[in-house]
Amino acid sequence: MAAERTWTTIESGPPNAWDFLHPVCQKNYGKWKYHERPRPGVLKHVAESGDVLYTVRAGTERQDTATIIRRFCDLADKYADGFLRWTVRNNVEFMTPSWDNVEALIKDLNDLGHPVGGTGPSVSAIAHTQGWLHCDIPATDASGVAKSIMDIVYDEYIVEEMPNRVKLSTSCCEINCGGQADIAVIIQHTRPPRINHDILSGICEMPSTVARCPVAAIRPTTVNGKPSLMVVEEKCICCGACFGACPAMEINHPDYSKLAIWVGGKNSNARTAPANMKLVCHGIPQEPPRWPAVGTLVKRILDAYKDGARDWERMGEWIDRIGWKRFFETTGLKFDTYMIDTYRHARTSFNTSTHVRF
Amino acid sequence: MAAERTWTTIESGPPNAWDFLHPVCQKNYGKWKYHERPRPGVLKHVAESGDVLYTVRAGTERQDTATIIRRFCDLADKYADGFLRWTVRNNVEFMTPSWDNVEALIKDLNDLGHPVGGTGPSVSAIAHTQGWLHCDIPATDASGVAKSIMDIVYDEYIVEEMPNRVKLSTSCCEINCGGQADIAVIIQHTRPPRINHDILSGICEMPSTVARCPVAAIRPTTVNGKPSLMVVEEKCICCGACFGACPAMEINHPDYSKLAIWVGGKNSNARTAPANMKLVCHGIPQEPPRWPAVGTLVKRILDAYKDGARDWERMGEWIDRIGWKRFFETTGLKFDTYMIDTYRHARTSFNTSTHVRF
Amino acid sequence: MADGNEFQLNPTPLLDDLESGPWPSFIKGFKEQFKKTGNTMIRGALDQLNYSYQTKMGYWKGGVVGVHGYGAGIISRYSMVSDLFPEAKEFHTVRIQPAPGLHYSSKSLREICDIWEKYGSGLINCHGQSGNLQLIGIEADKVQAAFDEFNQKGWDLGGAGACVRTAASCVGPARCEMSCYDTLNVHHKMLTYFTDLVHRPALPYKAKFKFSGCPNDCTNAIQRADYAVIGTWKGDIQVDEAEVKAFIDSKGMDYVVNNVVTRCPTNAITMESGSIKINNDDCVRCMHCINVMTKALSPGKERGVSLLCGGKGILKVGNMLGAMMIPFIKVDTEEEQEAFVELIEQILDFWADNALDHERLGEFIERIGMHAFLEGAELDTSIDMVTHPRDNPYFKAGYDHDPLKEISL
Amino acid sequence: MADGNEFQLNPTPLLDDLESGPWPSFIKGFKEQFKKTGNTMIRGALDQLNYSYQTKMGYWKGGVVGVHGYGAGIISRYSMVSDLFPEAKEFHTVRIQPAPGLHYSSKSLREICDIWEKYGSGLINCHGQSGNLQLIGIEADKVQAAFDEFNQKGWDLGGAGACVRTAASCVGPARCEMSCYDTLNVHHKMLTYFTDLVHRPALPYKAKFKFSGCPNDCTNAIQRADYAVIGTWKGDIQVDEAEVKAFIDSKGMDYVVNNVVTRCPTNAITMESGSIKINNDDCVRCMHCINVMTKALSPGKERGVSLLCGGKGILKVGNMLGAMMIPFIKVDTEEEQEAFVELIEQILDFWADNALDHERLGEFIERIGMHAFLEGAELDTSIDMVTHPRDNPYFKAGYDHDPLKEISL
Ligand code: SRM
Ligand code: SRM
Ligand code: SRM
Ligand code: SRM
Ligand code: SF4
Ligand code: SF4
Ligand code: SF4
Ligand code: SF4
Ligand code: SF4
Ligand code: SF4
Ligand code: SF4
Ligand code: SF4
Repeated sequence: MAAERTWTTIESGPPNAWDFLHPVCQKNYGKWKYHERPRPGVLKHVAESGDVLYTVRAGTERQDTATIIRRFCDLADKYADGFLRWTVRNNVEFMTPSWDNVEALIKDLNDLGHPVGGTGPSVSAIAHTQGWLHCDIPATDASGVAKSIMDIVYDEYIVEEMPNRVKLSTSCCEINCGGQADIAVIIQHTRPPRINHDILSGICEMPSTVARCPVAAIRPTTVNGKPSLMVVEEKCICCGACFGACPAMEINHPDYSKLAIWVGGKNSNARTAPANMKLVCHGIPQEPPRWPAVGTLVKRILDAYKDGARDWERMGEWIDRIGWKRFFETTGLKFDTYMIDTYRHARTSFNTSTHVRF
Repeated sequence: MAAERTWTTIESGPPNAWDFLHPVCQKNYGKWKYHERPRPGVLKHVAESGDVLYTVRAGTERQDTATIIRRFCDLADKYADGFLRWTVRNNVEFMTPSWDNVEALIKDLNDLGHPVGGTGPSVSAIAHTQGWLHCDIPATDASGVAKSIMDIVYDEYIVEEMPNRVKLSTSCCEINCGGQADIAVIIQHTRPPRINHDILSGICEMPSTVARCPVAAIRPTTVNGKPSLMVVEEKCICCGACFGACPAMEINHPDYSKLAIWVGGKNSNARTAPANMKLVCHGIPQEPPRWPAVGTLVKRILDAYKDGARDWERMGEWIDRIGWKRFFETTGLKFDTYMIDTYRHARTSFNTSTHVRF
Repeated sequence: MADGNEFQLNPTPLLDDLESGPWPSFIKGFKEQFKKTGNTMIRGALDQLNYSYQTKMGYWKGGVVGVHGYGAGIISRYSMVSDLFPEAKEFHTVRIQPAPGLHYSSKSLREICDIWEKYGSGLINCHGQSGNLQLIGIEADKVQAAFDEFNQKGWDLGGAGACVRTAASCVGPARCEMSCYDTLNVHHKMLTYFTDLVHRPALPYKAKFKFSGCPNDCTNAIQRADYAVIGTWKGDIQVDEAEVKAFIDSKGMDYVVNNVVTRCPTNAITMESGSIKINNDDCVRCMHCINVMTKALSPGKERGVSLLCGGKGILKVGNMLGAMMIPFIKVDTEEEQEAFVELIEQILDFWADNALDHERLGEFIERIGMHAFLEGAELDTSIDMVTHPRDNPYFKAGYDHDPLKEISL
Repeated sequence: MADGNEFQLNPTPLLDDLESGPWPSFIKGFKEQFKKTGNTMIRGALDQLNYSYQTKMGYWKGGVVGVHGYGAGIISRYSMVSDLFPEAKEFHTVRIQPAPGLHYSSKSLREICDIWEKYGSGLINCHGQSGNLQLIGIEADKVQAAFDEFNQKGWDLGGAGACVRTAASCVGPARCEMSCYDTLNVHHKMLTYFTDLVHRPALPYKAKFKFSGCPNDCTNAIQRADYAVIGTWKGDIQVDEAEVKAFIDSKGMDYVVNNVVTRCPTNAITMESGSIKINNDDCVRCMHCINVMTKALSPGKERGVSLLCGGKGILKVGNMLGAMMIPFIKVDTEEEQEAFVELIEQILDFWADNALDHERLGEFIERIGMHAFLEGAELDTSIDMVTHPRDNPYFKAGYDHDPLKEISL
């Protein structure tokens, strides 16, 4: 029994950001003029007032700890007037009007093992998900995959030598909490769920589970006299949606839950409209703790992009120009028939033109 | 009773084209080098051999007669060594190596009432369909609509003053035998079919008719004790597909079968991939014999295109550049909610970007 | 109604309106034809058409009319108002297959006109888009005799109904410098091979072929044909440097940037020190730069065709454009052409054996999925078939398929 | 298993491998935290994680844990192998809503760390993409006390389950010259307004907001939010002619043509006598030219936001990008912001009242059709909602709708 509560909840919602802003941000709020990047990992914003503000960006563990965060707080106090922020890619940022602070801060960050970079045309930190550390449906450990990939692409985080920004993500099930990215690594199940009939009737909201299946492959049945569910194997597309609804629909498998690589996702509206990423490699086996095949392939794709793309071309735009055929050629990946869409709007991905490259 | 047959059919298929080719075409077959357009309606093809061949193109009635065709034959004999051809847009073409023949031929054609033109960036002849003259399911007379439109755009056929080629079509039911075009005029039914129960059971292959409906709106029923069909009005999208399967599904209506205008269809692969045309005006009433509203609107669209497009931009490409909003503004047409797709792949037409014009 | 005078038309006030205006008038033509021949079927048709203009409704209904041994080629039309207009009680159409490219000699056309005036109305559609010479207006009992006479002169019927249809091809090598293969010849080969299927409706539904010599696609093949055969090339665009220079000099660099460089769909053309450079690897053979600079540029030397499958009209699914099925195949020699015809037959047979009634090739592919289609038609998978690989993870690969097998790690 | 020494880790050979390499190692971090605090839950979690690395399977299952009065905000996790690793038997997550833009003072972060070490594991995700500070690892019976202490310091729980979720916003006007509205302020207003729905799962399914200051969309809003609020502008791009000249002089015209002129998605930029001209009418506000020439060009002066609806992940339908719903609305003043919040509520309510269970906004719009959606949510139709009008004729207009009424003929 918990002790008597003495506090009455205040449903305060999100705190207001104002008090957490660096004073130079407050002063020039909404009055910025342009920015430059004096070196990788550092932004220089110039305000209409003439004020200059440097931002230093550094890579983090993402799965952080109080100890790590307190260290960042120390740096913020020392160099950034007590303020810091996280970016949408889990990088930490410190701001200061002083170039001297910038240099000292970079040194401290590096000494603590935090790379400074991720700005401009670099490979920024990977957006990843919970994995075996916390989620209830993961088929891999996104954090481990992410760490392994970042170790490999580290050199591209600390320089700005890519044609344009490169955004990576990894996700630990097909749901893809990690989101669309220039290159993404995601679980791809290859077999229908095995149904755990022993527990199903006890824990399953069967109608919801049936409704969750996008291809109507789940049907009610009776097993050992108890109501249960069955899967029509020919129909099932191994998406795992049912597993989220009911833990008895055991989709995860150490061998049959594989990894797949997707490329060309794009969220910004710069030049081309936002685009979903596309499947370019599947059937990659689970190889903890380092997932070497994934790392090799991601690196290979990055190298090909770096080598072949023009300035400002994002991954997908580069491929649009050179064509998917050349993409597969230069990366050594292999296009196969399963990569042709067969889902609801498949027809809209058919090449209904003679536009073709040889 | 037909007389005894004396002839045994030879299933010859299409005749071979070779014997019907102009001698200069035969000589330089596959060895052409480039072409120019010395004046509207005339092409000059130059062969690797140095040979020159002029082509004179003229507009026809499309619904021709033996008398008209014999007249063309006379001209072919006189100026084109006895050869002539039809283009995919029902224009007639005569070829000759002699410029003198070109000039004389043009004069003769004009005297006979045949405009010379349709080449290069002009408005070529309309592709149209059978209409009330011959088809069994038409809701308008495509030939009449076509003639009315061509009278209005005549001046643009005989010059080359458009930004790029303009292809028109008209069709007399939603099936659209006339095909995709820069501007198309097509029947748009606005009410579900009325079912002629008196004749239905006698003539209808009911299962096929039920299967023909794209939205499963047709159901078997019994009327006056006889098996018949019914239409679920809320579901029906007035497509008329059932009428093609069964004449008792009376979709045609003098008032409720309206005309609609579509723009931006493109078949060539030049620059952009081929594209389906889009609905820009519907609910235009039937007004034989001249369909004045249609003519006015088609002309207005053409004028706006002529005025606003850059060289080489086809209708759809022009609109892609200026945006649909501006298209509706400059043509005075009105975008309405029904023009937003609600059919199978509707989602793929949503604007999933911030790309927008004000 | 006829007023006794054979060569006198009835009043058709609404149609008469269509005699005016600068564009050639089909009503004028019909009247002229009637006045010349006195064929009352024309008068009947005009009367009924005028009635349609009054009531805004059509009055033809179909039936079954054919020629001996064939199941298709005649479109039958019976008037639903023959009590009002008995002269056009029957008004069937004979579809005659013309030569590829719609080339004619005046001699052959005169033959057609003569026979047609003898048995039919004398009214003729010279149809460009879909190919047939449509001879409209004949009575059922004259059809066989008319056909026999056409057939003796070397003409055959075209398609109608659930069969292979009359094809269309562009003028091609006969007169066009863009032409990447012999459209006329391949058209002829293909349709001759499938002649049996043109005449006998033994298919789930219609099957159309169109042949365009290059991606300009002057026959609208992608949109209007189940089988679109379109010329293309491998290798670099041929460049005449002197003509490039002449073009830039005469038009100016602004024009070249704004009309050529910026219009290339894949940015394959870049501006380099005041001239242009084509990066052929990126070129998708759209034809645009060649169209604009016709003297300076031309298609590459290694030529063949692309086959796109499944184009069709709006019915049931919305307009479908053909999808790339065979990106490149050579069709120059007899052997190559035969191999190509066989490939097509493979596709056609798989469709014919498995499609639903009234299901066009495009609908069939969409329903069963491209993967099953390629497997069934025994076609090789190619990345060119799609604009991009799938963007959803919703598939189950074959259990014996190991995607990593062919990738070196 | 613990070997008696509280501060001694068990062997985790597979995880240890992740301590090497240049990128910061979360395993190193976890171990350090354990060594510092001796919190055995960390050791248990590491042990279980190492076991997952061995077996390639996950071992957490959900349950129900919450705080008084709220229905959401805690993600509960129970170990399925607690017999093997009893130290991490319970491993729940507390989701704390940070300030918009993920701005913190060191003081506030220290407070969080202190409280979290007191009640929980000390492990923290500073989550950028989705917003929450995720405090991972706490036992159910400590959750309420931890929350109370956070709440006293001004922190509240974030969303989880079928409710409005914690939002994300870009740095916006605080530091970005592209920002077209006050992302931080509007984010704050919106989430404060919907606080009740954040805490109580009363919706068909989750609803996410993201706020990006301009079309660069640095929060990935279009893809990751049911409600994507993105800054934009009306009128002409602001041009500093001197800086344009400086840019061209320094980069050269080839660079400008190949990197600016040819990259504009609508050919809105043309080359004119050696300089560039922006044809603002054709500009779709993609940001590219502004991004490249950041000193010379900037967004126009009249600023507001676009709202795109229906972005979401892959589940069931494949990834959905948000679709344009309100092309332009001003959100500068209090009144404008309130009107905007009301509009959103209108949409949210219509969805909440009519969607199926587990149906996200995007799926809902697709199922009922845009037309029915606009009608139900009482939104104005705009051509900006689609990339083009429909290309099929398959609709039935309202019987009282006369499309010609508003067209002058
Ligand atoms: C800090 C951050 C926003 C925040 O509130 O956290 C941010 C900040 C800036 N972004 Fe961003 N972007 C940030 C995430 C993003 C994202 C989302 C993401 O990373 O997941 C995107 C969309 C990615 C996508 O399309 O998938 C994004 C797409 C852009 C773009 C468009 C790039 C393109 O051409 O496609 C620009 C414009 C540019 O690059 O010039 C941009 C430009 C900028 C500028 C230059 C804006 C400015 O003038 O200050 C900022 C400095 C960036 C730099 O790194 O050089 N930012 N930017 C985010 C840093 C993430 C990181 O740590 O790596
Ligand atoms: C923690 C987090 C992953 C991470 O480590 O980054 C996460 C974790 C989970 N997500 Fe997620 N999602 C997380 C961001 C996302 C995002 C990205 C975003 O919001 O920016 C998406 C894509 C956008 C979207 O909302 O669709 C996302 C799409 C999903 C989906 C698929 C929803 C869909 O309709 O496609 C599910 C499945 C579901 O809801 O049934 C899901 C479900 C889950 C659940 C609740 C799994 C479950 O059903 O039990 C995970 C709980 C993990 C855990 O134990 O903590 N999560 N999830 C992210 C939340 C952090 C936070 O709230 O601050
Ligand atoms: C004669 C004809 C082929 C035939 O076998 O009958 C033909 C002939 C030529 N076409 Fe075509 N096209 C012909 C129908 C078409 C069609 C189909 C149609 O009209 O229905 C198209 C596709 C239309 C579409 O996209 O919807 C077509 C799209 C083109 C194009 C691409 C135009 C574009 O930019 O989109 C070119 C290239 C050009 O314009 O430079 C072209 C170019 C040509 C050239 C210049 C090729 C050449 O070098 O000889 C020919 C002279 C054309 C002229 O009129 O200036 N032809 N051309 C057809 C004449 C039709 C007519 O009478 O008007
Ligand atoms: C005559 C012609 C219209 C014209 O005057 O131009 C025509 C006329 C008819 N078409 Fe067509 N179609 C004609 C070209 C087309 C084209 C264009 C083409 O082939 O280039 C198309 C679009 C391409 C396609 O095949 O889809 C076309 C798509 C249709 C369709 C829709 C098929 C679909 O799947 O979407 C139907 C309806 C059907 O088959 O059930 C149809 C049906 C018909 C029928 C047979 C109506 C019927 O079901 O009874 C019409 C007979 C009219 C008559 O009495 O002569 N017609 N029809 C064209 C044939 C001339 C010829 O064969 O030489
Ligand atoms: S991607 Fe799947 S497994 Fe990973 S956190 Fe999200 S829901 Fe959980
Ligand atoms: S894995 Fe997906 S397709 Fe298969 S049964 Fe489960 S929900 Fe249905
Ligand atoms: S468009 Fe319709 S009515 Fe006209 S010819 Fe074709 S099928 Fe007949
Ligand atoms: S008109 Fe179309 S939608 Fe309506 S019942 Fe007939 S086939 Fe079905
Ligand atoms: S399709 Fe190509 S080859 Fe054929 S006529 Fe047109 S431009 Fe010439
Ligand atoms: S043919 Fe088309 S794609 Fe190829 S270089 Fe020329 S314009 Fe570009
Ligand atoms: S979305 Fe726009 S305003 Fe916000 S940080 Fe990115 S570039 Fe700046
Ligand atoms: S913002 Fe984009 S669309 Fe507008 S002019 Fe610049 S590049 Fe073109």
